[in-house]
Parts: sequence; C-alpha cells; structure tokens
Amino acid sequence: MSAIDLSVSIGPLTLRNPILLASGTVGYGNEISEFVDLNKIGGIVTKSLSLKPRKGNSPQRVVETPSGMLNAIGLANVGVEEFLKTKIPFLKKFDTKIICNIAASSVEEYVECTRLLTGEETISAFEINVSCPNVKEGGLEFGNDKRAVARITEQVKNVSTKPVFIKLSPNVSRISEFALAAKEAGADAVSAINTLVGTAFDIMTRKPKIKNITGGLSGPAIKPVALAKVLEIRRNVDIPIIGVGGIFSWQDAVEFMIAGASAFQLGTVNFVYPNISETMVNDLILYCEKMKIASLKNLTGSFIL
Amino acid sequence: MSAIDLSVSIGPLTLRNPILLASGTVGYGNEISEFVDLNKIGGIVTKSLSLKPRKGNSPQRVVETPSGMLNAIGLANVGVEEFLKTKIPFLKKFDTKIICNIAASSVEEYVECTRLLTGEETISAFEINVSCPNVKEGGLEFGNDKRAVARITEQVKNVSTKPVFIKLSPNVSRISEFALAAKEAGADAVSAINTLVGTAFDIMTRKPKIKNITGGLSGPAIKPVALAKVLEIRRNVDIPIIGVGGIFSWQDAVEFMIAGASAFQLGTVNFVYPNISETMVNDLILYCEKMKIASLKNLTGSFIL
Amino acid sequence: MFLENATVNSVTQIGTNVFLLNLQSDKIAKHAKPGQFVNIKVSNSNFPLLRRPFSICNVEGDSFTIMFISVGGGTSALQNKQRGESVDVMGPLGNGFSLAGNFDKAVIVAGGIGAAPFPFLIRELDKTGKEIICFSGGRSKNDCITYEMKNVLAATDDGSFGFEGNVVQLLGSEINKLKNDRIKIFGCGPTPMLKSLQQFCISNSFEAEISTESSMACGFGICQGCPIESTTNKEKYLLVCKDGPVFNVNDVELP
Amino acid sequence: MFLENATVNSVTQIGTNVFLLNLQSDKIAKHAKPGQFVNIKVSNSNFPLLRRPFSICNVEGDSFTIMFISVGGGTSALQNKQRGESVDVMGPLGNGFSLAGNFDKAVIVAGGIGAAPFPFLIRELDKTGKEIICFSGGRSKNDCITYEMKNVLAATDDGSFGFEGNVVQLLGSEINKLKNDRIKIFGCGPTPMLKSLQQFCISNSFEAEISTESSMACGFGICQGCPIESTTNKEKYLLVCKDGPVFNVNDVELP
Ligand SMILES: Cc1cc2nc3c(=O)[nH]c(=O)nc-3n(C[C@H](O)[C@H](O)[C@H](O)COP(=O)(O)OP(=O)(O)OC[C@H]3O[C@@H](n4cnc5c(N)ncnc54)[C@H](O)[C@@H]3O)c2cc1C
Ligand SMILES: Cc1cc2nc3c(=O)[nH]c(=O)nc-3n(C[C@H](O)[C@H](O)[C@H](O)COP(=O)(O)OP(=O)(O)OC[C@H]3O[C@@H](n4cnc5c(N)ncnc54)[C@H](O)[C@@H]3O)c2cc1C
Ligand SMILES: Cc1cc2nc3c(=O)[nH]c(=O)nc-3n(C[C@H](O)[C@H](O)[C@H](O)COP(=O)(O)O)c2cc1C
Ligand SMILES: Cc1cc2nc3c(=O)[nH]c(=O)nc-3n(C[C@H](O)[C@H](O)[C@H](O)COP(=O)(O)O)c2cc1C
Ligand code: FES
Ligand code: FES
Repeated sequence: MSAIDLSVSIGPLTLRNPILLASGTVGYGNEISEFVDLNKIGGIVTKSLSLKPRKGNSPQRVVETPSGMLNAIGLANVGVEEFLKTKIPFLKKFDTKIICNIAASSVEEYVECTRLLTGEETISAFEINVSCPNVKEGGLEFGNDKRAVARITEQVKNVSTKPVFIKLSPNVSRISEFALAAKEAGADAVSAINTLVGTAFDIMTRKPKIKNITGGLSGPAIKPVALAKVLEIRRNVDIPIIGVGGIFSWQDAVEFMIAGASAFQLGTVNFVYPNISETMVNDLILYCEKMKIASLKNLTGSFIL
Repeated sequence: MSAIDLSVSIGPLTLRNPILLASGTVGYGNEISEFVDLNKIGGIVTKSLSLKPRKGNSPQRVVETPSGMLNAIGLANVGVEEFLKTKIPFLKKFDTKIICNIAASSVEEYVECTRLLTGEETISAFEINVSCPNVKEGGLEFGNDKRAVARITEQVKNVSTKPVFIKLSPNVSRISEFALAAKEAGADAVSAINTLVGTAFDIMTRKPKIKNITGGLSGPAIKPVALAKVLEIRRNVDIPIIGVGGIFSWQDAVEFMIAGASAFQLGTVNFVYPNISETMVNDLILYCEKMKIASLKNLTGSFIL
Repeated sequence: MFLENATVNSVTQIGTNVFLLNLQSDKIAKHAKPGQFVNIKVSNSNFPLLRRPFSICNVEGDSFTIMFISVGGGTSALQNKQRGESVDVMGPLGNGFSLAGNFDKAVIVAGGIGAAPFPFLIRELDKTGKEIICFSGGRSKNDCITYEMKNVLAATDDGSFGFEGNVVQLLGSEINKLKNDRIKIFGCGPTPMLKSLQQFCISNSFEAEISTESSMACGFGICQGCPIESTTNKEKYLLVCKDGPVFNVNDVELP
Repeated sequence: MFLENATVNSVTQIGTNVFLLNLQSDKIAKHAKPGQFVNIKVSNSNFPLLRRPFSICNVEGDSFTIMFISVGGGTSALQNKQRGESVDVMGPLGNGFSLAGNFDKAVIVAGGIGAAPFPFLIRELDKTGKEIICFSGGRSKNDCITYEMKNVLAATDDGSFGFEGNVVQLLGSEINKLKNDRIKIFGCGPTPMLKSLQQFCISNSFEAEISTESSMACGFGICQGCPIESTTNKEKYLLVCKDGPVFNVNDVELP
C-alpha cells in the first residue's frame, strides 16, 4: 500500500483515481471487465444513451489513419429503458463511479433521458454529449452553438441533482467560450475533447472509406489538439476539466493533468491495450513517488510557463 | 514522354502539374532546390512574408508528436524588401510558378505587402495567410473572423490583378463559411488547411515542449481533418481549392484531389523526404495510366458518395 | 478471451504471398475453437495503431498457427517477425463453426485466404468421423490455397489450376454428386464469394455456416465498429467480432 | 548535401548505452568534415516521423560512423539495425570545426555523448601535426566516453572515474599547465556544459569552437526550427543546422 493519494474530485464528484473509461469505447462495461478490474479505476462513462434504441450507421464504420482512427458508429445504443433494465444490474456490482453519457436530437430528449435515469442510484453523474445534430433546428450540431449548449445544460440541471459534465466538441474556434457557457448554465465540469471531424478516401474506388462519408478522428494523432483545448479552457474558465483525446500511456495522461485536467478518460486505447486503465494505476503511483507528489490532484494545472 | 496531361488550373493560374511546395516548409527555395528540380513541379509558395523582417519566436520551436509535429516559428522571415532584393533573383531562374505568401498584423499591412510585391513579374499569385493575430483588434486571429477575411481579400484584390488565394485556418466550426466569404470578396481560390492548434508538455519539467506554449500541428496526423475540410468546402462553395495537410505520399495527394482539390501542397514531408515533390510526378502519371485518366484535372472532386 | 505475450516459434512461407505464423501460447491454444480468431498488436509503436484480426488456422498442443497474406503494414510486419520475438495477442475471439447438425459430409468452401480457418476445422471434423470434401478457389493458381485440406477440388478464375471459374460455380457443377449425402457447407472468403455461396445454399436449402469479415477496431465487442445486418431483427445490427465471425447462412445479410 | 540509401556495415556497443553505427556511403563519407552531421530517417513508417540528427563520428574510406546513445524511439530503432539493412541518410550537413587558427595544441572538451564528433576531428588534427589533449566528462564512469581520444583526462560528477566534478572544472584545474602553449579549445556536449565552457573560454580569451544542439525538423535550413541567438546581430537568429552546429565561442548566445 502506497502513501500516495490518487483520489481526485471533479466538482462534487470524488474518484478513487482520475482514470475513467471514455464513452463509446467500452460499451456498458461488460466486455472490458474481462480485462480490467473496474473496482480499481475511477469510473466508467457509458456509451451515449438516447431515449429510444438506435441502430447506428451502416458499415463501414471504422478505419485506421496515421496514429489514429475514424469512426462513424452513429450513436448505436440500447436506449435508456433497456439500459436501466439490462445494463445497470451488471454495473451495480462494481465499486466504481458510473457516469451516464447522454446523446439526443432535441433539448427535450436530453431532459427526458436525464429525468428517466437520475433516479437510478448506481449512476453517479451525467456526461452530456453535445456533438449531435440538432434535428429540430436544421441539423447543425448543438456543440457548435453556445446558446444551445447553455440551454441543454440549464434544463438538464433542472431535472437532476447529480453532477452534470458537458462533453465539448473540439470543432470550434474558441472552446473556452463553450466551457464558459456551460459553466454559467450550471455545469459541474466539462469533458474535452470529443473527436475531430475527418475523412479518408479509397483512391481505387474513389469512395469514402467510411460509409457515413465523414467520421470522428481519435487516437494519438489528436493528443496535441486535445491538450491545447484543455489548456485553453484551464487558462480562461474556472471549471473542472476531464481531459480526453489520444491518451495511450500514463505519460500522456500526466500531460493532460499538467495541462489542467482533474481527471482523464481513456478511449481508443481500450481497443488496443484493453487492460491499460488498470495497469496505469501503479505507473501513476511510481511517477508521483519519483516527482515527490503526495497527492495526485496537485498535478492538475501545475504547468510552468 | 507520357500521354497523360498533368496540368491543372487554380482559377486563372495554370500549373504544369498540381504539385506545390507549401509555405514555410521550403523557405525561399534555395535549399530544397538541391534535392528537387523546381522546373519539374507546379510551383513553390514562399515562406510568409511580412512588411518588415521578423525574427520569430525563441527556441524551442519544433517538437515531434504522433505522426506529426508542432511548430511555432513565429513567422520568421526576411521581409518584403529583402525578399525582392535577394530571394527573387534566385527564384527567377526557374520555370515554375512562384506564389508569394503574405502574413500581416493588420489589413493595411496585407495591402501594403501586396502593393510592393505585385509589380514583380516573377510572382504568379498571392497566398494570404490569415492565421495571424489581428494586432489592432485584440490579437484574435483574422482567420476566425469572416468579416476580417472578407475585408483582407477585397482590399488585397484592389491592389493586385494577380490571382489571390486565401489560406484558411482549420480552427473553425464551418470552414466552408470562410471559403464563401473569401469567394464573395473576390478570392480566386482557397488553400486548406493551415496547421491545427496543439501543444505538448514535458512531464518532468512540466513546461510546454514549445517555448511559445502552443504550436501548429502538421503532418500525417492531420490528413483526415484536412481532407474533411476540403470536402466540406467542395460540397458547399464553388471555388477552386488547394489541398494541404499531411500529404506524405502520392496516394495522399490523390485523396486530396478526389476530395475536391485542384492542386495540392507538400509541407512537412519536405523535411523528411526532400525530393518527394519531384519523384511524385512519375507516380501520378502511373496512377492515371492505371485508372485510365487522360487528364489529371478530371480527378478533382471525382469522389463517389 | 485472453491477452498473451506469445513467442514466435516460426514464420513459414507457403505461397507466393502466403505465410504461416506459429505462436507459443498455452491459454489461447487451449481454449480455441475452429472459426475463432485472434487480434494481434503487430508492433509496439503507433504503426499500425490497431490490432489486426486473423483466423486461428490450427492448434498444435500449446501453440497455434495463423495463415495470412501480406497486404499492408501490419501483415508485412508479421511476415518479418523473428523466432523468439514476443507478440501481443488477444484471443480466442468470436464464435466458431458448429460441428453439430445432422450431416455425414462436410463441404468446405474457401475463397483465397478464406482457406485460413479450415485446417483446424477439418481436424476437428475428422475426429467426429465425418466425411470431408474441400473446394478451394482463387484468381489464379497462386491464389488458390489448399493447405492441409483433403479431397480438394480447385477453381481458378483464369483456369490456370483446376476448374475455370469461381469456387461457387465449381461447387454448383459438383453438387449433384453430393445430392444424396446429408451435407453441411462451411464457407469462408471475400464477401462477394460468400454472397454467391449464401445465395446457392439458401436456394438449395443446404445447411451452411459462413465466416464473415469486417473492418474492426477492437475485435471483442466494445467499439461497435463491425456491424452486420441480421435477417431476423432489423432493429439492431449483429457484430461480426462478437456474434460472428461465423454465422448460420440464414442469419445475416451480407453487405 | 546528399540523400543516400546507406547500407549498415555494423552496429557495435561500446558502452552501457552507447553504440557505433557504421554505414556504407561513398558520397557522404567522401565529402564529410569533422563536426558536420547527418540526418537519418530511422524507419520507413511514421514512427519516428522526422529524421534524427547525429554527428559524424569518423570516416573510413567510403563508409562513416556515428556514435549514439539510445534514448528513445529513433535511437533504439537504430540500435537494432541489422548488417545489410539500408538506411536513408542525408548529409553531410552544417559547418564543421575549423582546423585553422594559430595554435599548437588542440584541447578537446567533451561532455557525455558530446564525444561523438571528436574521433574524426582528432584524426584530422593529427594530420596537421598538432598536439592534442582531451578532456571527457560524464555523470559517472559509464557516461564518460573516451572512444578514440588521446591524452585523456576524465571527470565524473560522482568521482567514480578520474576527477570528481564536471569536465569544465577539470579543465580549469589543468589550465595552468596549458597556459604557455598556444591552444584552441573544441567543445561538444549538453548545453549547460557548453555554457560554462563558453564562459570559461571568454573570460580567459581562449580561441574556441563549440558544437551546439537544438531540436530540429529538417536539418538543412528550410523549417527555421533550430534558431540560436547571435551575439553580433540581434535582428536575426542563426540556424544551428545551417550556420552551425559548430560556432566560434564568441558568436552565439546559448539558450
Ligand atoms: C475476423 C477476421 C479474420 C481474418 N482472418 C484473416 C486470416 O486468417 N488471414 C489473413 O490474411 N487475413 C485475415 N483477415 C484480414 C486481415 O485482418 C487484414 O488483411 C489485415 O488486417 C490487414 O492489415 P495490414 O495492416 O497488413 O493491411 P492494411 O494496411 O490495414 O490494409 C491493406 C489492405 O487490406 C485491407 N484490409 C484491412 N483490414 C481488413 C479487414 N479487416 N478485412 C479485409 N480487408 C482488410 C485494406 O482495405 C487495404 O486494402 C481477417 C479479418 C477479419 C475481420
Ligand atoms: C546537430 C546534432 C547532432 C547530434 N549528434 C548526436 C550524436 O552524435 N549522438 C547522439 O547520441 N545524439 C546526437 N544528437 C541528439 C540526437 O539527435 C537525439 O538524441 C535523437 O534525435 C533522439 O531521438 P529518439 O527518437 O531516440 O529520442 P526521442 O524519442 O525523439 O527523444 C528522447 C529524448 O531525447 C531528447 N531529444 C530528442 N531530440 C533531441 C535533440 N535533437 N537534441 C537533444 N535532445 C533530444 C528528447 O527531448 C527526449 O527527452 C544530435 C543532435 C543534433 C541536433
Ligand atoms: C468508436 C468510438 C465511439 C465513440 N462513441 C462515443 C459516444 O457514443 N459518445 C461520446 O460522447 N463520445 C464517443 N466517442 C469519443 C470518445 O469518448 C473520445 O472523446 C474520443 O475518442 C477521443 O479520445 P481517444 O482519442 O482517447 O479515443 C467515441 C470514440 C470512438 C473511437
Ligand atoms: C515549420 C512550419 C512552418 C510553417 N510556416 C508557414 C507560414 O509561414 N505560412 C503559412 O501559411 N503556413 C505555414 N505552415 C503551414 C504549412 O504551409 C501547411 O499548411 C501545414 O504544415 C499543413 O501541411 P503539412 O501537414 O503537409 O505540413 C508551416 C508549417 C510548418 C510545419
Ligand atoms: S470490432 Fe469492435 S465491436 Fe466488433
Ligand atoms: S532544423 Fe530546419 S532549419 Fe534547422
């Protein structure tokens, strides 16, 4: 047992350690739990849930790119009802924070999902995925519209007393303005970043390699961008940040904390090294010992410019 | 001698082939000409020129990232006057298109640079780098402000009869809106994309690896993002596009043309494979032969969705 | 489902561009079933980034073999592995072929590298005493793999080896001889070939299982990257990596 | 300045983490001068993406050698190169040491891997019949490289080998013995060591040249990634890759 304190808090939510599993990269925890003892990590963020089940996009959904990958899953998920019925019972078994990620096509749907889920004690917090098309208002992403982000945050907070994190889109000029909008609307934290819009073509068929034409870019390739977004938020807005984007090693994770993240999420890396979230715990302890850091939370925003 | 026609046009400017060397990645051509016969490629874009010489940022200016690199050169350049005096005489010697890239901190400076350069016959066109801080108006990038982009385009066109290309910043929500602003203000083409904002930290010193704190991300890592931006412009605005971002092989270049680029620029790759712009010529011919494409320009925007 | 650092026993070239990689790995070898696959992290670097999936070609004691063609960065890295090197392997993954069913004769239908899973299946079928006949097809002689098959009939598009035409056409021309046996068809190969095989099996109402392919990010059900249309439930895709890669020929709609 | 696919003749370990790589390359070997460097594309993949710069350690006929310590992805890939492999090398790059100057005794001062360029320089100095004395320093015995040096005095921070202290302190303690010779100092090593060496040389007004380091993207002057402050012209940075890496000790301000 080490003397190092790895616990961190994201606003009102306290975690055993800052290691979270990112939405959409571990489903509802069932499969990854064969490689990771979920009781050893900070928590797990569910696949984005919508009010009704979603079938998702037709294949091809994924393709590898230099140090990254594109995905266009299309928010395939079991829906809120099925989640409560068949997924929660499994998640209940673990002593780890369950963060419910919600995706919707209208403000009302975000609110309705939250309302249906907030009663479930197993759920510790909500993460709102605003990188979704606003169907009612022309299909542009909520994530690119400050007022929409504020409205969603405010109304979701109205129906739940649990911590609400807004997961920001990186496909904007000044992400800190969106973080500020979320903060002023009552968000407890922001998650940065979701995937970057990207595409790839097959030069023989001249067709996109992803059926949906464009997809979300993730993996090590986007790490410098994600770090810059976290740093921009940290330097401009006083709100807890959950860092995510291209973390493939404990060193990457430490970079995010230095840049200002209170906790971080592992996404694409779960596909490649499914047990890294657990093995990383000890690496973080060794780093703290080496750097004489008694409490890991002191690392957050400790950059020296 | 092959029957394939590699020539392309970017609005009024016709090139021997679509291969251009990107601004800031080949200086003023002197060093790269030891590896490349500039008479064999489409043209060269100069390092961004400002009215007065610029010393640039203090080191460290570059660092490698996964499949990419960050740079914060700080637009170090010799200035318009020195360029005309000592760089043009060298460039004159080649039968290739010289595109002059201009960077400035005020609309007036953009105009003044263009005015001083447009008389030089060796210069075939201008590329306006709008990814620069607007010093007069609070230091935010021109590139994130549609009206500023339009104003610069309009006023630069007023003082030059030569083709003007606007080099767009990717750090925006909808790049096509900026392409439209440029088009409506009279731009002959847009170049997409400049670098993405990124950063990296040294986890031992907790300092940024780049002295300027943030830098521009380039290289293969950004290719999917650049392709998506080119495609977005192509599908929404009727203006010629010069594709740039992460091209490291002839296959990458072909992807950009399929996505909608009339020509493309090689940047970071010049640091690694300095002769690739010349060797690529033959690869493009072989591809056209294989695909039974008589004229390479027919590849532009030939994607099948 | 295990993560193992398997040691390379051997890399053997068995065709123009076809290789066998034998890996020392007790857990995976012990639990593998015919038709299952492994997902391999080919390098320690970001290139390639994602694991690469390969059918389990055969199992020998506490080692197993994969058969692959070198088509890109990952497979060419595999082809250059040295004996004694350690490779990060996940497996066994997915659902394999079912040896059950009331049939006396197993009909193996392989297109190109689709031959990969069959040595293992054939060995297990042998144990159950079933008769086995194999059909293997390819563009030309070099692409037609018959490794560890028995009673093989070959087909090549260019006729350079065996029947001239694709392997399903060959199967069709031979099917009368099989009409009076109770047969079960096991197919693996490129999607177009599987489609015509599926069509053939359904129209003749033959019992059949096919091993499908899809691009994959994770290989074990967490990314939703490998959907395949179900014939029974249109509300929801099946996952090639988890519900497959082997499906009953009636259960999936091929893309 | 050439681009060559050089063939690996040998990789030799000469210290705990120190290696020699000998490459067959007539053009680069023929044109190289002491203090110049080469820029190597270590792999064919994107990892590492950029070339890696290394001083030319020595030249033998139509081959040359680099000396390196394995610190990360690129150097560990180099360390695993096999004889006969081909490596993409650019060079010779930058400006080397100048053998000119009115001195009888050359004083070599190396910190750690800063010893790399000196075997080549020492050989060329020998030809001119100059006397040579070498100072080599490191954290401890293992970091103190004396490969192909002569008349070596060693310094280690922990005193595990030779003088206890850094190499510049050692030079200071020995300097009186050199006072009556006409000397020229040649230094290479980590920037902090070069700074104190520079300070020492300037305050004693010794003639000296130092080989500097900087992170680099291109290595031949096109990226502006390697600026170093000039003492004479504050309007403009010098470039380590093109104007250096070797500078007269009076010409640059070290970062
Ligand atoms: C369940 C499953 C089992 C497989 N079993 C085998 C096997 O036993 N032997 C074998 O040789 N191959 C098998 N494959 C295909 C194999 O995974 C790919 O050939 C391999 O991933 C290519 O990797 P690469 O890096 O060499 O090529 P890449 O550089 O990734 O791609 C090179 C070419 O191969 C194509 N390709 C890439 N991935 C796939 C894929 N998953 N399916 C089809 N084409 C692809 C690409 O489109 C590209 O044209 C299997 C695939 C799946 C999904
Ligand atoms: C002109 C010049 C000559 C050089 N000559 C030699 C030589 O003869 N022998 C030798 O061993 N090394 C030499 N170096 C340093 C060498 O280039 C780096 O050690 C090498 O690039 C590290 O690459 P990597 O991928 O192994 O490590 P990376 O993974 O790139 O980095 C590992 C560690 O090395 C540090 N590093 C990376 N690049 C440099 C750099 N350019 N300078 C200093 N530290 C760096 C990083 O900050 C990091 O801490 C020279 C550098 C320059 C600029
Ligand atoms: C296959 C895949 C599916 C994803 N699905 C979701 C999702 O449903 N909701 C969400 O908010 N983010 C989703 N993401 C984004 C990730 O949570 C994460 O923000 C992004 O991938 C960047 O992190 P990474 O580089 O570590 O993967 C998904 C990412 C991937 C790769
Ligand atoms: C070191 C470096 C310096 C650059 N300088 C400039 C510049 O002065 N002006 C400009 O418009 N773009 C500049 N760029 C951006 C490139 O022209 C190009 O848009 C970008 O690097 C993406 O292309 P790439 O991935 O092929 O490098 C620079 C890029 C690099 C890497
Ligand atoms: S490959 Fe990830 S779910 Fe099938
Ligand atoms: S490293 Fe590119 S200019 Fe020196």
